Amino acid sequence: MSENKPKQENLPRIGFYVCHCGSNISSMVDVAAVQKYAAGLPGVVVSRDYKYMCSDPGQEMIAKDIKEHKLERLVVSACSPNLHEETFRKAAARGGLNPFYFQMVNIREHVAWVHTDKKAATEKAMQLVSAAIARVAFHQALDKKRVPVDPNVMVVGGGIAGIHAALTLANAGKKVTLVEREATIGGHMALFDKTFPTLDCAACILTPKMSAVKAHPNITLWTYSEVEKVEGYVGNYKVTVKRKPRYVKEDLCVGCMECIDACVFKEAKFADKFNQGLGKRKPVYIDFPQATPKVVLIDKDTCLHFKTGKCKQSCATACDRKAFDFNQKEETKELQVGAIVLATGFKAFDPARSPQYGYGRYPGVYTALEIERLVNASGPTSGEITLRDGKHPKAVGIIHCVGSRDAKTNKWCSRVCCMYSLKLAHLIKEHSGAEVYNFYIDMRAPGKAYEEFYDKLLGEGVHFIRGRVDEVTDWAMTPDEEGKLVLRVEDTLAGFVRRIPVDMVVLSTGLEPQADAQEVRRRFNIGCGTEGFFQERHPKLAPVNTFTDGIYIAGACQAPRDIPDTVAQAGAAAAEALALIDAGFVELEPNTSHVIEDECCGCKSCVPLCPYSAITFDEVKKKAVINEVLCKGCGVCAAACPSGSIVQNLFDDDEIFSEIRGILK
Amino acid sequence: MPLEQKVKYEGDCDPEFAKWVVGEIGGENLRHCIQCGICSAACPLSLYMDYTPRRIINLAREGFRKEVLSSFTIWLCSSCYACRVECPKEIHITDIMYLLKRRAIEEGVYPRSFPIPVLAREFGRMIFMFGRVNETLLVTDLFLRTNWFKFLGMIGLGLNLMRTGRMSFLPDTIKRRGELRKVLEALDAEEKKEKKEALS
Amino acid sequence: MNEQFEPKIVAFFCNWCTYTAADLAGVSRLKYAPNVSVIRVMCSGRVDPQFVLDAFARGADGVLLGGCHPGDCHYAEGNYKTLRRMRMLERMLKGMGIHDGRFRLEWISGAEGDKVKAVINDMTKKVRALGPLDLPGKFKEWDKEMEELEAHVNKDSKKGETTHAR
Amino acid sequence: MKYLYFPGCSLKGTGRAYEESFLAVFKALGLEVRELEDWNCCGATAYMSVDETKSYALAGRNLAIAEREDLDVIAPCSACYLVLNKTQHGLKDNPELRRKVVNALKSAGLDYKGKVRVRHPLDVLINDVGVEKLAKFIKNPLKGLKIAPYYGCQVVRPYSTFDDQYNPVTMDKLIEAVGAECVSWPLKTRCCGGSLTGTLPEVGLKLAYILVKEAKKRGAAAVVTLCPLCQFNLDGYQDQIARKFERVDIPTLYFTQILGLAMGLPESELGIKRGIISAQAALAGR
Amino acid sequence: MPDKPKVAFYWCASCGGCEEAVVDLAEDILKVVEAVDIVLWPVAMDFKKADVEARPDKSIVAGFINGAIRTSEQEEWVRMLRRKCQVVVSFGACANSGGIPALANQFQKESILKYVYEDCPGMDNPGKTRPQPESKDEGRTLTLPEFRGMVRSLDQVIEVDYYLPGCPPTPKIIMAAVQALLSGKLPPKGTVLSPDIALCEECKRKDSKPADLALTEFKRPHQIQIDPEKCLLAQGLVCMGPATRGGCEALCPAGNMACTGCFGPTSRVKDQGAKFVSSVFSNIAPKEEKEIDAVLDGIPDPIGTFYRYGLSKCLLRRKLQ
Repeated sequence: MSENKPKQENLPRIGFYVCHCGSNISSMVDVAAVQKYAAGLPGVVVSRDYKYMCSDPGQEMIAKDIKEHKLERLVVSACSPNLHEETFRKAAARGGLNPFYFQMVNIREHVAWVHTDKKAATEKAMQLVSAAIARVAFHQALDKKRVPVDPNVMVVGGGIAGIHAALTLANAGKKVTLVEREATIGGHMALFDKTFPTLDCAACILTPKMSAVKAHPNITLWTYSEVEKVEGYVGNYKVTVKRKPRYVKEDLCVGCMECIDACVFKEAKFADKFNQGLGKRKPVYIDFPQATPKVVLIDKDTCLHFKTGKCKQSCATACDRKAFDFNQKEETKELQVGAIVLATGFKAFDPARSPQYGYGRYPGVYTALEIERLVNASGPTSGEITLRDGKHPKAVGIIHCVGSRDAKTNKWCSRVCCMYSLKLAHLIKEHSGAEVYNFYIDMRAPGKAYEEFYDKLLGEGVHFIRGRVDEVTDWAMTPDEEGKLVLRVEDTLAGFVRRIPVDMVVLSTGLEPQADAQEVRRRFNIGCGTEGFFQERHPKLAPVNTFTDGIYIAGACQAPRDIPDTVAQAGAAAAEALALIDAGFVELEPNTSHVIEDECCGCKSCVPLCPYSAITFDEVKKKAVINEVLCKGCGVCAAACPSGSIVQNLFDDDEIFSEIRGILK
Repeated sequence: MPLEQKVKYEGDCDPEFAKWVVGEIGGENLRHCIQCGICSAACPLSLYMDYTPRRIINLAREGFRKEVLSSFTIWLCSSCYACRVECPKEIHITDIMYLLKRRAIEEGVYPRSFPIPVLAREFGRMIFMFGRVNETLLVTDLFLRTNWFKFLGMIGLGLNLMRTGRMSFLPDTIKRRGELRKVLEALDAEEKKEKKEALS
Repeated sequence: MNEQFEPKIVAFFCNWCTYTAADLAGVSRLKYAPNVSVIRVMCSGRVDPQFVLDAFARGADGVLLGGCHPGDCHYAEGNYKTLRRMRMLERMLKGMGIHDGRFRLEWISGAEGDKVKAVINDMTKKVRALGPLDLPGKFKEWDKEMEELEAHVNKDSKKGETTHAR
Repeated sequence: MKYLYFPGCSLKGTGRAYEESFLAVFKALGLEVRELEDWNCCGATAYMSVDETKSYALAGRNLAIAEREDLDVIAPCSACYLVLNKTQHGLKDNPELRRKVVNALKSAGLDYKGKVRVRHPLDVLINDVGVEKLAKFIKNPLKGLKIAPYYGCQVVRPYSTFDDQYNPVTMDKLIEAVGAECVSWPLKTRCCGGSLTGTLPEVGLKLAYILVKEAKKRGAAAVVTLCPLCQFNLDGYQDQIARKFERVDIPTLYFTQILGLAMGLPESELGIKRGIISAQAALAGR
Repeated sequence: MPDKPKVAFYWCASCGGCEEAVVDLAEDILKVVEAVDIVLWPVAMDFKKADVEARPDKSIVAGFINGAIRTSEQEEWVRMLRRKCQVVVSFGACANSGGIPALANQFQKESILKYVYEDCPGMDNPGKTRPQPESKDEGRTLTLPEFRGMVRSLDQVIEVDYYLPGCPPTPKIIMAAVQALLSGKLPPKGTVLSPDIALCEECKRKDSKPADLALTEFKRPHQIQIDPEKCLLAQGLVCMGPATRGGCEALCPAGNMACTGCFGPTSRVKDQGAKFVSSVFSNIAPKEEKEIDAVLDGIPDPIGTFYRYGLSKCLLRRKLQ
């Protein structure tokens, strides 16, 4: 039966400011009218408008007014609080006001930018201003809580992004645990032969970094491992990691590979996943000679011992270090870290989803990653371009944008395909002398020396046909086409349809989120965009941060990107983590909840609601208690307390009810 | 060969035309075209077209009304929908071809040598009269109206059809022709009303 | 035609998903109806059914609640709590004669700026079609019966004892 | 199982054999099929070029009549199948169009709600009956007969509800079920020329020629199709094709005909003799 | 000896239980009678309206009014008492928040009259006669009070100084209130004269409530054998205790019955029903809409359950037409 209105005479002295944001706001909201309107609202003693409130003079004006006009509350009507709330809180503090005596009104993102009728937009802005002025009277002085930050870091994903981030952090003296799902680190880059546009050898630049990871005293490398659970909060995460059994003791194996020779299977006969199925491997194997750690492992699905129990285990016998352990079990480990860098990478588009290109139907059709292995000196053909039937192609067609820029598959441009297609065109031509046709929609070469690389390829006599290929078919219309794969395409620059017969088709498949990206991001409590890549906190200003403090993202898990950008981003993520750790503490937003002890009846309704177990029941006092360090400020308990005895700072009942009242005045 | 000036001036465009296409059912995604040409590559008829389907889309959104409506392309479309299922931007190209055909008939700018618009019209007339279409009569009628000479070439086929009992000369008809006419006339009335409202 | 009725809709958006999506809609310059005013809460789980009733009682024609998709809550499970209590609230609103569609719960992720636009436009259209709810006006009107009859009773009472049956 | 049957104009004319074999096969399988009462022409592709709203209304009348019974409608002709499905989609997605069409139908006492499912007989055979059950009816497997399955356009595109639009396989399954051999070829869904064979023979014939030539080249003894216009184009124009390009002479049968033959139904009930290119040699030569 | 303070009791739309509660003071009533002079108490003594009206304004120290307000006569009486009394105490759930009578706010006036005078089983009224506010009989005008469109709480008609909660208020809180009045130690105006803490505080079953309650089903009392020791909510019964003001010493739970909320909410809650819904349903187990709905189906009459005594004070006030 309480009416949530502070008595008129007790109203605090409120200062109100409305920002033009250049013309961003003022072109759709009548800023002067809003300023005038606010001036007439109860409690408002100063009301001003200014071109850029967030500028130094704007902030200075606030600080000065607070002192001169003895302001007790502050409302700024400008952009989203997600952008400048902190700025104005600091301005308030500079003026001597508790920073939480401040409320921000979002009339840019939520009003000016989204409406088309100035009158209606101005009215809506006034409603929001009225709500903020009504609520700010209820604000309390608050302090941010400081909690210490654990200086250890976990990096998830051992591709070039994870490797670079881990090394950067370790070089700065931090203890890093690098967790990788596969048996070796290296990621996609380890598959490549050359890298664009410089054509330097991928292995030559990657493997030293891989060894550095293995050798670094500050890095603990856990391959063949996956993160299972993440608990805690910024600066204080508890992570559970599952380590899969390799059936080989990592600390004993030296990677001599004698066990592989000794395996009862004399011939390698199982599809070699690392070589995209183009080569064969044995049940005991190592992905590639420079695999890191250089430790063999056993594939349970093909190993005779695991399948029949009747193997003489010649591999184990061959090992003079007694590294084999067929009874190895999955292990669960726990980690305490202050920050996490996610660098979980991408998955290549599965061309079976575009059946018109005949992948799997025509043996002459390859994915780009398969070609990477084919042109690779350490690949299954030692770098010779050989078709599946052993012949050498005379003409090769490279289809760009497979799975990309298409509403039926993925809408986005995968960003790297144009460049890697150029690289493959060059390598194929160099290795085989074949005629190479590139079928592209738009040539995207915006990086440093990329356009020059395109120019080089043009000069090499590679054909560039602007058009999306409709179909790869073995239907011949002319004698030339007999026995070939025919690509049907409109040469859009010529303006007519062409049929081009080739022996080999390369599908430049796009980049997709990892198949389990959704599960992973839930595990880490971060967001995904609609396309499924991890969501950055701000597309421009916080590209490696996430909405969860202390968790950073780098590389192609955030969006398709090439190696230079990935490495740059990994460095940025490491720097963000360092900034967090070296500060030594984090300040927590004080929007936590607390129980008013005298009012709590001890009904325990709130206790099971808290996902962070911040609410406990004091068995002596028979009251609920909230641990404000554990509380993350969702307010679900405040909403659910049946007697209204829990208060959430900054989002108290009085504050929200007065906002409703303000809007609907 | 006479030299022809190929330049186009902005005055040759009709921006309203593009707007009209976008506003029609099927035209919604027109402006999203990235000119990849997969429609043309998928089209079994594009090799006969004066403008490939991709070019028609581009001409339409740039407002080249005359070029689009008088092109052969739209009349060559056999409604096989290959372009529509291939289009990465989900442009309903087949439906756009239909709406361009309707507009071309309306404006009377279709190529005179093509019997297809005539077929479409006669088809409609026959439905209005009988509710069903007799293929034999339709085709006969068509050739009589357009090309006597071609009709002679078809006589062999006619004889074959007669031999296999696949030809009939009696117009098939529905029972409740009045019902069908009522439906069609109701739509005519509605259209008239709309036009009147648009004028006032 | 009379001037079109413009509904007033109060929205509660969770900070991490729906509010961010609304920011994204802004940054993307998507255009939508100006009828919805947003109150920011940290989690849709903060929204007390009292807020919804209070908004209606103070003159909202519609109330929109936006949270993260199930399974995606920034606070792990806050939105499930929202869903549960709001399912019951919906039943209560129905029991009190507040039409379907005046209260709406939507899951909108931080990436779905276009969904903010679609939902706001759709809800505005639907609530507009339902017409004004205007509870403050109704409260006044309901209480009118007391004013009118008060005069009548006063007149009677001057005459002295009346034959009231009890 | 009961179905309504929408024949369309072709099945009463040039596609008579399709109707005959379809009805015979369905009857023999114990499926009840009733012809839609007083159906009218679906409008096909031509009418869409004349008047959009009216073409929806034309198809709408048939659907409204069909709605009086709670049965799926079978449309064997590809054009009918497409137009009826397109109408359902168009009227669902476009409220203004729906309003106009529904009102017009109402003025003639017809009620359209959009609740009918439009099916293709191939869909019914594969999904309602099933290959396993069909196998039980096969008395006379067509061993050794090499068949090129030809789906054409409008059943698989754009509303492919029961098969893949790039690589449809339902008819392949049926061909295997009747004991014949399915020839793999890449032109399963390429246009046969449609009505262009009649209106622009120089273009239409080429398209039909490509198909019969490729089928023969791949070793097929016959093409099997599911559309009366495809059958007409591939079968009826081979004389002209011979004159203009080369003689191919490959028969084109309906899938219902080969199923009927395998089920042991008499040729006369299946309209086998209605083919202009006789299938006798192909059927005997296996 | 100065005059004893004058006190009035009045009843509106009520069951008489509140009057009974006064009598239930037992011996204490003698103390009250000794201390005060009762000038109006329709249930016990015959006072005429004119007598009360004749008293000077503010001459009565306190008026205790129970019952909800549904008729014009009740409005007339309470307005008059407001003039005569220095302090008006809203007495019991009906006066405070509409009580059981306010459940009628789920129905329109016309449908109530139609049911009562035409449709209800056992009604024999072929002429469909209904009572009229005014009728002529042998030249005399007979009047009846007007039946209002809705049921109101007392404070929706007149200003109220204090509230005594309960259906009915318990002797203990009545006595405490009377003593406060007599001693002049009055809390701020508008106070509810009962502890501002929810019922669980004083419930004997409190300790048996688990801290991880996740209900999968709601039950009605006849469906289960109620454990006399265990928290009733934990047994699946809708116990409003957590959302209800204490002061009654958990009489109902002590008697093996779930609290139905008659003491109304604490001062921090505007809408008891909504707040209870927020609390109890946040804690049910399922996550899928369908499963949630199945749990909710266990409460067939949400309004009647969550607003049993308080529909007039629901923020929406009544069901809309």
